[in-house]
Amino acid sequence: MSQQVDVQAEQTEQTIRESLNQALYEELERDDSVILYGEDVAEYGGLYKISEGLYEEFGDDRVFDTPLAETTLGGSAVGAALAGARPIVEIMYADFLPIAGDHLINYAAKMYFNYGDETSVPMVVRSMYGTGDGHGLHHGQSPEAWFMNVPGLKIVMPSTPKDYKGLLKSAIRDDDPVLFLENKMRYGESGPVPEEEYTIPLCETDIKRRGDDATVVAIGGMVYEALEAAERLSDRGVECEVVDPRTVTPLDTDPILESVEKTNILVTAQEAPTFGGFGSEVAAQVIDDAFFYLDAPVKRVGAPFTPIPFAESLEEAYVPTAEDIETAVIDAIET
Amino acid sequence: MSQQVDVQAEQTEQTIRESLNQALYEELERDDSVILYGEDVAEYGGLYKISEGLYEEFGDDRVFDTPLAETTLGGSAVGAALAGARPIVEIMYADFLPIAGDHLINYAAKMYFNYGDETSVPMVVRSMYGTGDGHGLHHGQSPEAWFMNVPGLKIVMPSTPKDYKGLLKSAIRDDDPVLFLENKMRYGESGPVPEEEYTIPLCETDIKRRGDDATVVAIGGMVYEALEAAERLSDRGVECEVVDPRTVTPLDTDPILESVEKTNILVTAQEAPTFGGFGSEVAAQVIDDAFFYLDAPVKRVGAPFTPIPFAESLEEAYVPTAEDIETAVIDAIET
Amino acid sequence: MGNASINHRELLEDLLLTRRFEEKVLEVYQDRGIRELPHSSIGQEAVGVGACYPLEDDDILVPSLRTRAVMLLRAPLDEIVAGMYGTRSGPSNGRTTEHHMGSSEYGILGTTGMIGAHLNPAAGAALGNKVLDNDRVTVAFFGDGASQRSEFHSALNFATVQELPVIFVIENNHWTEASPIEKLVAVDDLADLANHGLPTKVIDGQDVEEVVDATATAAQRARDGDGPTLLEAKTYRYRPHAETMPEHRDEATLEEWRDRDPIELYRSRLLEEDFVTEDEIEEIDRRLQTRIDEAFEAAETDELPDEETMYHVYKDTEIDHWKGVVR
Amino acid sequence: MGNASINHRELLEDLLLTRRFEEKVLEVYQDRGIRELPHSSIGQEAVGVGACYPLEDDDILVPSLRTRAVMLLRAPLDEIVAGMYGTRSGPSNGRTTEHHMGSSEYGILGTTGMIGAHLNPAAGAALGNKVLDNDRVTVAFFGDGASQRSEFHSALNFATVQELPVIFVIENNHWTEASPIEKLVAVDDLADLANHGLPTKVIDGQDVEEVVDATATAAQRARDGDGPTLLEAKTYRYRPHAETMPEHRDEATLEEWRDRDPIELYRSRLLEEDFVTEDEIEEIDRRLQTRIDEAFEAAETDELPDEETMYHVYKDTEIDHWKGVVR
Ligand SMILES: Cc1ncc(C[n+]2csc(CCOP(=O)(O)OP(=O)(O)O)c2C)c(N)n1
Ligand SMILES: Cc1ncc(C[n+]2csc(CCOP(=O)(O)OP(=O)(O)O)c2C)c(N)n1
Ligand SMILES: [Mg+2]
Ligand SMILES: [Mg+2]
Repeated sequence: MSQQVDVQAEQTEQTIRESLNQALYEELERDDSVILYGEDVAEYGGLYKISEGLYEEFGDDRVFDTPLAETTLGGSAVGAALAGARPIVEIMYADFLPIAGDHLINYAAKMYFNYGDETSVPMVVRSMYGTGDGHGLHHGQSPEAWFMNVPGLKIVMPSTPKDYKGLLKSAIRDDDPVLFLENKMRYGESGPVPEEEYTIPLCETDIKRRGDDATVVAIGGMVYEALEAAERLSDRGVECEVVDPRTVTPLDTDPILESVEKTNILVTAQEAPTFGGFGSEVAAQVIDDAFFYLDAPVKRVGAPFTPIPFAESLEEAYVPTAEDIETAVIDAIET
Repeated sequence: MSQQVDVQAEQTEQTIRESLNQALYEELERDDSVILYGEDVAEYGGLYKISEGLYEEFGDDRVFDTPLAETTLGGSAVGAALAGARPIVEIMYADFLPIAGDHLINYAAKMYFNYGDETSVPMVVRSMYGTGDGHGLHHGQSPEAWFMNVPGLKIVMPSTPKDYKGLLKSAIRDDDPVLFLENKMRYGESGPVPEEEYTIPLCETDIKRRGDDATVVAIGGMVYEALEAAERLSDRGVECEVVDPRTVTPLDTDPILESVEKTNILVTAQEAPTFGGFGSEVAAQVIDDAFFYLDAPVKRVGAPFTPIPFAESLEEAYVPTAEDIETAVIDAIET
Repeated sequence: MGNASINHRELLEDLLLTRRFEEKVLEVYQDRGIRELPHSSIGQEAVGVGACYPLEDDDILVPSLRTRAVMLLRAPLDEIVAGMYGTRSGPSNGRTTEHHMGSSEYGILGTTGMIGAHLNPAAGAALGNKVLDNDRVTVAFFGDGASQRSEFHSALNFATVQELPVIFVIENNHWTEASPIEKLVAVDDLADLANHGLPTKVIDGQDVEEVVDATATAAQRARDGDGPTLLEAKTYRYRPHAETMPEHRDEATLEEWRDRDPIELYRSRLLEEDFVTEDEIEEIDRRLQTRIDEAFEAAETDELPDEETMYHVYKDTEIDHWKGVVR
Repeated sequence: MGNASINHRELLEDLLLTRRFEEKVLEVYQDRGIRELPHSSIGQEAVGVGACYPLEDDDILVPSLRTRAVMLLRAPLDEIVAGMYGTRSGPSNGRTTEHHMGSSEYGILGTTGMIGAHLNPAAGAALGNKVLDNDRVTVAFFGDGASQRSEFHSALNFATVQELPVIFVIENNHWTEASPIEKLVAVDDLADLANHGLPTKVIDGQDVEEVVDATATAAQRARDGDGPTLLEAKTYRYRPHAETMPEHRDEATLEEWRDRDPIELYRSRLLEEDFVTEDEIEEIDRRLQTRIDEAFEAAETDELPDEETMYHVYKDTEIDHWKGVVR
């Protein structure tokens, strides 16, 4: 629930796309060592237009296009960050992150540990995930679990326009390497964003909705689904607490535990396949630290253990929705 | 508990190194489409001598050295497998797997799904993990969690010489892509291996020790630690059931659930950092499917959330041991 | 392949098939949408068509996102269109797209959405065929963009030192998505980037017979056991990178390339040299158009796949798709 | 750097320091073991020494596993040896090895155990310095093995198109672990693999002044804003890849290289040209030996780090290292 900004402050309605663009603009303006680069991020403004206008504003020393080479994006960002700059690189689709995986897992994540003089790796990798647009197997996977078991990385998956902006600004200022994951299905989602400058700290779990009957821990795009499920369940007399960790690693667990201690019911929700995913970690922590508060099995909502299918009918069956969360909560409560 | 081989059959004492070498030999001999390649696997016999003598026996069409390029190892194996060969590639240290990550996650894992004519990817990637030899940050990480959330891959992590041999032979014959992870700290470990030819099926959880008081699910090298812990606990009157899934994905969960239903206590053990690891998935499944059988919090044993440190004192503090498992079991029982 | 052995009409028909197909895709997409976002190959047809021409039916093709000709010359039209619609008659019954379909039956190596990720697998397929001791050649197509990927280097090196029967064909259309190639590399010919000791050749990608010849020579070399070849075909696409993206390229340059349209060039040459008559071409065109129209009609009425279709992830182990192994 | 500006004695001393140090490592390792497995640079000292010589103190060095000279010329001896022993006075207090240590203070970019993974980070460091608008040059060292990695291609291309102030130095010692380079690439000069439009030069890695000159020219080019250079220094290692591995290379070839020992070559040249006397060299040697011996003695009695040292993973967020964030 911590926000750096006065809740009474003026807010305007903005899309996630706009709030991200503004965050980039403000940070490029604030700090000369911030640079933004990637494939078609400059002249074209980014495939999804998140960086539109920034090249024109800051010039090609600060915002530039690169060859098609994700190893270069990941690798060069590590070097630039170690040298003292604050690179933001866009690796277009998160599905491509494994191409830069060695630099993320073995380089970026380990250099603060490796150096002895407080040198760290203040880089941000922006990348898109999100299923539901018929892009098929390789343009929509949720990659967080591939990098969750990597000490040294931070993984941020915001949900609302306000969180996206505040968290991206914090990620850029953060001294550690941050994987900043944007849900491409939600870029058009709009919501109130403070007019005044603000940041939202990384590694702080937020409660998006209060409720006493069940805890739903949802990440990224699934927060909207969880909120929708909560509304429907409310009609049936079940009040869900929707918990949004926002940062996946390092995870701020206490608010999750506190919520479960109150509701005694836990459901997790993610877009990635359930097996080996974020929800499993949340469940495992709760079963260790809040075992005696749990009244029912923990239900995890996620995709089935298959690649993302292309056909519309399959994709629909694949992507987890509010309905799945609703069913999981009812299941847990009725056990 | 399933073994393809008559328990009465003749057995000889062999090290894991020997049993792996034999498995490779037998499969290269059995099937002309099996090939083995990697960095220094042929003339030198593999950095840890697992493939010693095979190049001499089968010639450089079947066993050959390659340039230093893990993307080529991963990528070419996918292509060779799709073309109908059965490539085994050695990616020396599992820490290097992210270099081939795109080919494993996005190519190998998805081609059976992608093809419509039953073409699949019968490749095996052999790779070493295992901490404790002072090799530092990048030569001993346990990579299973990086690939657990990838539908389509199989991940095999054997423990005993007999399992190593039987499972490697099955992996080579398997039609799906298999990540075969070898614990380099255990190559010298010896145990009985049947003299007759045998295989051990993938995706079958094995019970390594029977016990009624607590279930310890351990993978790879940690199975030995779990067995040691079980011996010590037995002296204190606590009988542990040591469960060895052997295959991490797809996981054979039922024997785990059955064990917990009997013992009502679960501890998991892995070498990788606990957060986001294999143990979390096991805990999450148990908390969903055997919730009402659990008497106590699930304790997960693993490394702390740091890179592998170099100094001896740090490495010792880092690697999970029998003692940690013992403590975890006592903790759980006494809760 | 000497000119003598080229069946000019057949080659023209291959070109026309690809062009008419791509035109139909655009028409339908603009009219009512197609589930698979079109990445049109119009303008570059001669590269795929020419390279496929001298090959054997069981040679392995590894197309880029844009090598539509490979699909059209190898797979049934109905399946291709169904693949774009994501219906049950498509490749893998709708699990995957037409862009990345793979089929051992058609000799098409499956690819992924990662540009350039297929270069090492292509070398690997060649390795596989060498091991299996057949005389198949593998041909990989990829763009100027893919040539910037790290892998370009390791795939070529591996193929060269292992003397693999593989041909690498750069479809240099001078643009990597929205960026011109001049901004992304500092050399004129991409073939020069690859100095690994394998033969390289820059060819005119608008001249279908030049592509046929170069590929035929490379294929012979591969079959003779002499290893890989790299071809760089200079070409251009008439459409934006994908149909959702605006056109922002220089109109004059586009016009220059249009003046050397690969289909028009070949058509007029064949007419001039009396290999074919206007009437014959019209007849071919009509026939092609009918086949294409029928394929689209079939796809429009084809059904969507059932959920069960999706659970096709492991060949050797049955699993319960939410958790683990079925016992 | 004209010959005039080389301080020959200093350069000889740098060579001797590296050689004596590596000899000591071997001696101690064979006698009683060292926690960090030695990968000896004996025989190739002139590459690292020569390349470092013309640089400024704040230029960024990115060593390979084997570029011992970089460490010795930049970091305190005590810290280096402690780094090999894994004691608390080592780099990052024992968390990491000497092989991969990084330090902004010493201008050494940290590396990983992945051969060749530092090429793009080196380009990135140059990018960072360009953005920060200082005139630092980055110099990356890597072996023939690393030149086979995919990344070699993308790092050079990126550095070239971005005109980054970076120098890539191949330490071609003709062996990639246990495999000879002839088996792994099909060209004679590795510099030829990299045809990206940047200047490349093959140099004699046994001739320290040739290395100095080539690096000086490249550094000037970088500082002038003209972009990267690739140098390939031909050299050889006298020891097996690592001290645990057997020697299996041809003895005659090894002898040929020993005949052109970089330290001996330079030493005799300086003696011949009267830049230095035997006595002076002996005195330098004695001084170096004492320093080295003292560093090893210090490490032998240095303490191991406390467990707390390990929990140094995030700079900006405190976490409970077993589970999550500390609140
Ligand atoms: C690894 C990877 N990086 C980026 C992309 C996004 N992308 C798709 S097509 C494309 C351009 C490819 O250019 P080129 O290889 O020249 O092929 P062309 O589209 O011109 O046929 C890019 C950048 C991708 N799909 N995969
Ligand atoms: C990515 C990667 N692959 C393989 C290895 C194992 N390995 C360590 S050193 C080495 C050889 C490196 O050869 P080269 O680059 O020529 O350097 P040299 O040892 O000759 O100095 C290999 C294969 C590694 N550490 N990293
Ligand atoms: Mg292109
Ligand atoms: Mg070498």
